[in-house]
Amino acid sequence: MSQRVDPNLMKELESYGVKKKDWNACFHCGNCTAVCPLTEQGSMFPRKGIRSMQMGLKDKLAAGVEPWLCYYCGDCSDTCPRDANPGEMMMALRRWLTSVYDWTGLSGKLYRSKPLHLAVVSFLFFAVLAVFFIFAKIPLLSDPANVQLNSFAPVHVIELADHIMLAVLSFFLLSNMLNMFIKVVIKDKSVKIPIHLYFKEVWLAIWNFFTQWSFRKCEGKLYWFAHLFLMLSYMAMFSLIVLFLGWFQTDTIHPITHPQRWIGYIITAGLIFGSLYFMIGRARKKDRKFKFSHHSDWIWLFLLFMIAITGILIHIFRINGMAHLTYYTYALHLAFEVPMVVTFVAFSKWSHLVYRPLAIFFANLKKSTLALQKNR
Amino acid sequence: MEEARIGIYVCWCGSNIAKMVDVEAVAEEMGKLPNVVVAKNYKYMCSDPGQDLIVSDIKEHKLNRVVVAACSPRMHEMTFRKALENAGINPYLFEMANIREHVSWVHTDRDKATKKSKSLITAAINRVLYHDPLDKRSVDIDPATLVLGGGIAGLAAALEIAGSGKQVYLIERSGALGGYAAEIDLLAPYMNSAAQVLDPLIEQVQNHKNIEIFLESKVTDISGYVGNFDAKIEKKGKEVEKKIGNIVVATGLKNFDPAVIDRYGYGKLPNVVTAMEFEKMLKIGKVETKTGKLPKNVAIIHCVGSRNPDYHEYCSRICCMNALKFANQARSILPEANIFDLYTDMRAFAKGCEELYTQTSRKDVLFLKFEKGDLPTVKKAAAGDDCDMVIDMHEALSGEDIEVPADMVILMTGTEAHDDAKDVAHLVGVSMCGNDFFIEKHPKLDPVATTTDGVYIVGNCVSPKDIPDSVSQAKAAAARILASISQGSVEVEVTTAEVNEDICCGCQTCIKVCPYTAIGYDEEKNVSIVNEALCKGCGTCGSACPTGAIRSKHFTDVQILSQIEGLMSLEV
Amino acid sequence: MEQKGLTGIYFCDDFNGKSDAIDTAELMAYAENNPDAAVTWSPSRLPITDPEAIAAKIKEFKLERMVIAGDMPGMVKPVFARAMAAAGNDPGDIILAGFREYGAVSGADTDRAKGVIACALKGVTFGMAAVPEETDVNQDTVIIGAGIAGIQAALEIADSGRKVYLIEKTGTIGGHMAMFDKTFPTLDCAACILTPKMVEIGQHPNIELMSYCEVSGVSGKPGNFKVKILKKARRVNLSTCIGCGNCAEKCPGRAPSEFDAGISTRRAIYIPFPQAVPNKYLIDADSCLYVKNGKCGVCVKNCPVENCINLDEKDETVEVTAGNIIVATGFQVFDAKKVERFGYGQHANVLTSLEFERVVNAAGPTAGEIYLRTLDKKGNYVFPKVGTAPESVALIHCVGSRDENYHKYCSRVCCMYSLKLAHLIKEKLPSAKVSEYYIDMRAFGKGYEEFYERIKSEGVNIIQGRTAKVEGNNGKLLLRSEDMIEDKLIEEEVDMVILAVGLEPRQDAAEIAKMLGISQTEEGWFREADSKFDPVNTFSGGITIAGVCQGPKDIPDTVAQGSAAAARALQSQIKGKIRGNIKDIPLQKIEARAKELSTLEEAKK
Amino acid sequence: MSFEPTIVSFLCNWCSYTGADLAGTSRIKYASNVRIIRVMCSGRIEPTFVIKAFTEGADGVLICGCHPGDCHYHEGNYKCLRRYHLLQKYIQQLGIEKDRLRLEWISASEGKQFAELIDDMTETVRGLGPSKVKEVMTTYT
Repeated sequence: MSQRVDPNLMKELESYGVKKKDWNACFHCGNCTAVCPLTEQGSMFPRKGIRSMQMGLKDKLAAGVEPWLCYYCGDCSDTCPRDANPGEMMMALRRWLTSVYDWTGLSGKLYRSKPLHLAVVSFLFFAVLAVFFIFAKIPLLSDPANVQLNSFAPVHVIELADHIMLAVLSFFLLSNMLNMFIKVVIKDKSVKIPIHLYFKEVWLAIWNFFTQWSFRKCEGKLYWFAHLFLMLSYMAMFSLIVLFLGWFQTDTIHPITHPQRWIGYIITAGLIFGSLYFMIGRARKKDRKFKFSHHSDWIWLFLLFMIAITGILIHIFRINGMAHLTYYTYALHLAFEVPMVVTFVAFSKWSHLVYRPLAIFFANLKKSTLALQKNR
Repeated sequence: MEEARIGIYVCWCGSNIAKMVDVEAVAEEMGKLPNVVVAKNYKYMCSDPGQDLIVSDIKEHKLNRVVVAACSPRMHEMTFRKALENAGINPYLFEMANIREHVSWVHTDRDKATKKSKSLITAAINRVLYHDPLDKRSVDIDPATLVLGGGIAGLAAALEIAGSGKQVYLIERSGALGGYAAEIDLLAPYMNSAAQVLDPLIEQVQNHKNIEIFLESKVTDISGYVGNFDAKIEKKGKEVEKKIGNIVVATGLKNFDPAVIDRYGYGKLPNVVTAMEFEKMLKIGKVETKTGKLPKNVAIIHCVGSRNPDYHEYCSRICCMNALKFANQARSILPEANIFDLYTDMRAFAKGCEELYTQTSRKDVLFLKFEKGDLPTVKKAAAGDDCDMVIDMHEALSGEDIEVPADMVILMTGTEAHDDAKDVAHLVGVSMCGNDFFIEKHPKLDPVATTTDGVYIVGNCVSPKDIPDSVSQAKAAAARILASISQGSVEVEVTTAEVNEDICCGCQTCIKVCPYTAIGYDEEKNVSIVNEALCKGCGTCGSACPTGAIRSKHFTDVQILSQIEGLMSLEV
Repeated sequence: MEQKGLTGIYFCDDFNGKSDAIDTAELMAYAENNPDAAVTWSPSRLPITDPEAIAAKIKEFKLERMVIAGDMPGMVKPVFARAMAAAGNDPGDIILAGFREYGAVSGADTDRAKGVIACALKGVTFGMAAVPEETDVNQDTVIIGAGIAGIQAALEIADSGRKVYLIEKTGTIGGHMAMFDKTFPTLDCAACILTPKMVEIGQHPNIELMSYCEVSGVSGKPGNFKVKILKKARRVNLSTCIGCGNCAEKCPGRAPSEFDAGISTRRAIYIPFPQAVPNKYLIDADSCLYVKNGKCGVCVKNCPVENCINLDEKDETVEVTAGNIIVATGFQVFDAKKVERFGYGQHANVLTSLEFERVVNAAGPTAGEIYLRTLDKKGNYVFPKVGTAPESVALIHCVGSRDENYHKYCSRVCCMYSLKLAHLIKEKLPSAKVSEYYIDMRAFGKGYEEFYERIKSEGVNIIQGRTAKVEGNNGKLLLRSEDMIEDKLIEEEVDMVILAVGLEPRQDAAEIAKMLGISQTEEGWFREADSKFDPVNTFSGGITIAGVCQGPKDIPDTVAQGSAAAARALQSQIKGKIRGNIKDIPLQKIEARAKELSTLEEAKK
Repeated sequence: MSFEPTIVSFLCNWCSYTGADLAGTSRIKYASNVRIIRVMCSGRIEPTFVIKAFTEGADGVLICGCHPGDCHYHEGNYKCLRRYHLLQKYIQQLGIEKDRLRLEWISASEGKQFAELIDDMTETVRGLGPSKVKEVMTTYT
């Protein structure tokens, strides 16, 4: 059955960051696909994606994983003869896909509206501060020399809150992932993936997740390193906070050789280095991939950076016995952390952490299935 | 005939010839041949002293034939002919033997090279014995010019010629000047107004004292040859005769009729329109469907009737740019509509056109590619659909089968030769290619002249082209005509063919082989007659003539046969 | 407010902010002060998205006529056509005042733009009002550039019995066409059809061929130009040189041969190619050891003619007068090194199309055999006398053209010459695999589409998809492209890559434009007086342009333009009068003339 | 000393003669056995010329014209081609080997090809040995 061409999709995509002067400029020369170091036989991008975008082939786009395979090195945009910026279009397509996987529709709303996203973030920010303001044990604050963080914010309470948040967001994220699985794999009638392949390919997916190995094919090793370092630091921070908060948040000050301290330093360094690298890049706008920034990019980086900064400040104030500053910063730290987790993990940029490896996983599955069929 | 007195001159060309050919021995031996009065060798025959040597020998020794053995005749034949002329004898009583390019530069054995030179010179001597004096001939050119067609090309040619003060007769089959350009509103790629430029042009033509316009007229007969044509012009039943020197054919094109292509539904679906029909809509600012609604979806289909072996294999050259123009204007008049452009290859090649393509695509025009043999189909939309028609197509750049919604479909119809092309070709004596377009004398280096001298073809009757290219061609023809008019006469080929009427049997074989239609037939005498104004001297007729009645001047049978004898008089 | 007239004017562009742009504010002020303009609008005062709103405004001001002014006002004309119709007016009463159309493109042309506005408000066309005065004309013509356009123009004029000075920068006439092997689509050999014309130029009594000369200055006015010509020291006497070549045999100076597009070497004393006109030697000062070091003189010793070579000859300047000047300076090819990812200059067998044109030419350095290029001992790329033929060749279209990073325009000839080259390769190496990578196949001329079909049927692999990169791979070349129609990624290994480089204006085009007082487009091509109806004239009287220097075009179109330019000169010469510069007509005069014409028009009605 | 054949060659003015000139200007060496006669067009070459050459003692005859489509006079080379085929039949009936008569297309840029052609033809004819036509003619007439 033939699909109807629908130019209106493009108008929708414009709110996800596709520039009008870009999407309609493409005259289909095929340069971007051929210049891309990651494109492979069978999974070719970005041109075909752009074509589907122009023609409004929604279903085809929703079922595609190609945008996730792109790490945005910018080669395609640099060499595009019509200055159509295919790299940026892939970026926007990833945002759109995130909203497509999200069945709640919240993701699309956050992406499409900068004021809404800012409002939600601000609301959560002040709400967290308010909670602290209401429940904080005021007497504790009267002794500025004695830092008792676990009394100010008892670790089991925070941990409980963490776990609740984890459960809720995991539900959303997992359901979105399932949604993605249905759209990409189940609905694709052309390939029937044998079960055993899932087990075979999952290891490769995990390897890819932790090393972002395919990313290394792109030009610019620093970019790969910054991205990987930021991602790993983030993952480490995430597991510390959610799984080992009791070990991490202590009132005892461990010696510098204690893993709690140096692990914390490395994570903080990764977060600060990574977020600064991307923020400076985006501010300078010199590098092709940083030329255009969506509001979600900025909010994400800003929150990440603030989390890292407040985190290290808490530590500095705490070991220096500055109780008040420690508590205030701690409150701020959580006030930055909560909106970041709530708005980004399931509904925005953070989710690419799972969608991308998943996409690579699915792509590999399909490829191996086809190879199997061919051998038979 | 007076006795032949031949002078032989062997050139050294510095050491170029002398190194490989014993020029002194050659000259000496040649001097012994009958009829040879003088045989000399000299360092540089082409130099002034070398030429002076020939001139003074002609005078002193009363030479009446000259042979120079030197370089290629392509290099210096003209030089020596001039020298002969200066000495007072006919320049055609001269022959050159090429002993540089064909001997000294290509051979390595001095003896053999010397021998070869001798045989080449002997051949030249044999040949020159039979040379006839030939006179330069020219025909007078009537300063008036006939321009067939009052379209943009015809107007440009007429103005260019009349601007120099010469008479032009402009013939137009319809009732108005301007041709297709007059029906066009804006011109791609710069979107300037056609009327604003064309109207003053027409006004200039109409008011020009040197241009006589014949509207609703046609030429019924043309006779004569370059410089001296007689044209019979029929204007509303009345016939006028005009004497003219040159003819510009600018009879233009016709638009392809898309009704013959079923799949586009032209004539059946009310909102499928041709390019010209859409042009009219734009001109009056009324881009509406037949029911008076503003179309929400406009689709433009390229290559209608062009690049298609079923209709015309050629590309019509102008439709792509016209389509881009339409897309632009449709966008401007319908800011909210979806505009689709269904193309095969976007041929935006002229100055400013690729830029227009870029600009157009940036105005949200969606370009969809179909493959040459895989055309889209227009059909009525199902009841309840929010569009009037849908176009089914295989989109080549995505590989998808898609349907395109449309409320208005514009067919970019190609161009084809005008209905009267055959009549015109017959009238003026030009040939046509398979597509009924006229054939130029040389597709590269002589794109406006034809094999008939004095007849020029310009604009769309030669092949589809846009306005600047048509105008360039019209002016190119004007240049040719102006040059000949201002000379007052044109030189015609001297070495033409001639018929010996006593031997001609009237078989007319020669007429069939002549590529220039230069040979006619005299019904009364039953012989062929060469029109020397048209003959180019290729000699094909001479070799086809079964009785030997045709002589190719300067390449006569006896000249060549005796040249062969001369060549073979020495062994290798 | 008092109604001033029945014409409204709308400015659709706003150039302000761009440097060196026409001052829109000044033009709007001019229109506002013009008694013919009832009302002056601009996008900020009247948005053009809604025709109904415009119609209402038209009614409000009781306008009968609209003028749309701007760079390309036609772009928005349909909106006004609809608005005029809706307001009950005739859409035919819309007049476009296009500045670009009349050559007003920069701040310096603001006065001309005003003239265009004044004419449009009066309802007369600029072309009719801005008619320069006629002056007497000198019968001689100077033609700059002796490629095929210049040759054609020269022959046209000289055949009418008038004197032509044909000025050529290099040592021979013939230009780029002389370098080609075959010409598309008829495949006739370029030399066969061009050399007779070149010989004709050399022998024509009315043509003074000035090869190895450059125009160094132009003064005077239309009809009577004084052209200063720099005769570069040829160091060989043109009238005594017999073209024997003894001098070059022993000459120790070497340089890349310009005629062979740099793929072979020539001596310092050389003849560009065997069929050159004039067929005389010349010394290139840059590679001559005597000129450089003051020591050598081998050529003088070997020359059989006395005093033919004068190594100490100096440049000299001569001056000629002419009534008309025809500019036919042609083009240069795009420098393929700029597109680094195609590897030109890094890999021996990545060639430009012009280089390959010489390889495949029977008179070229390989005598028409297609061999792979190798490295010589000194590390230079050379074509061996006998070598190995490539088994696979790829041609890449649009190198430097249709690309916002290089040239935005289409070079018009590359598609066809690439098809031609593919054919020639197939003809000479029938078993070779030949692929072409293109974006759009632009086969538009007479017989071109048919030629395209023919090449397809000859087994050339024609792929829609621009090649993105060429990389060296064990002596082979690896191409990466997307085949968009077959939907696959192509990684093809070939022996030779030919880059279809585009055409660009010559480096000295700006200098020539300045010298002659003609203008250039943004890309550097010379600007014609009217893109449609006057493709060879310029705004300067007596100066016409022909051939590729006006914009890329193929041989027949170039030849037609060469003749068309000649027509302009001939017309003035026969008439004895020539029109002056349009650009010099003062604004007041245009205004007055526009008024006069519109009164005449009224009277007619 | 081996047999040195004589070859008479008819070249059209526009392509082939120019091509032969190019061989000269390019100093490409070839066998000196060829004798060139210039005609305006290969279409001018009459069968009589070829027969005359053989009867005068030529061991081979070579005709060269423009490549198909390149003819200065549009189609003279096609006419020549037709005559050539007829002539081939005719000379064979006379007992002249068919390889003694040859038709080739040489363009103005094919100097090298011209030289190679002459060498090739010379060797072919040398292999055939001297033509007997003249001898027979003088014996019987």
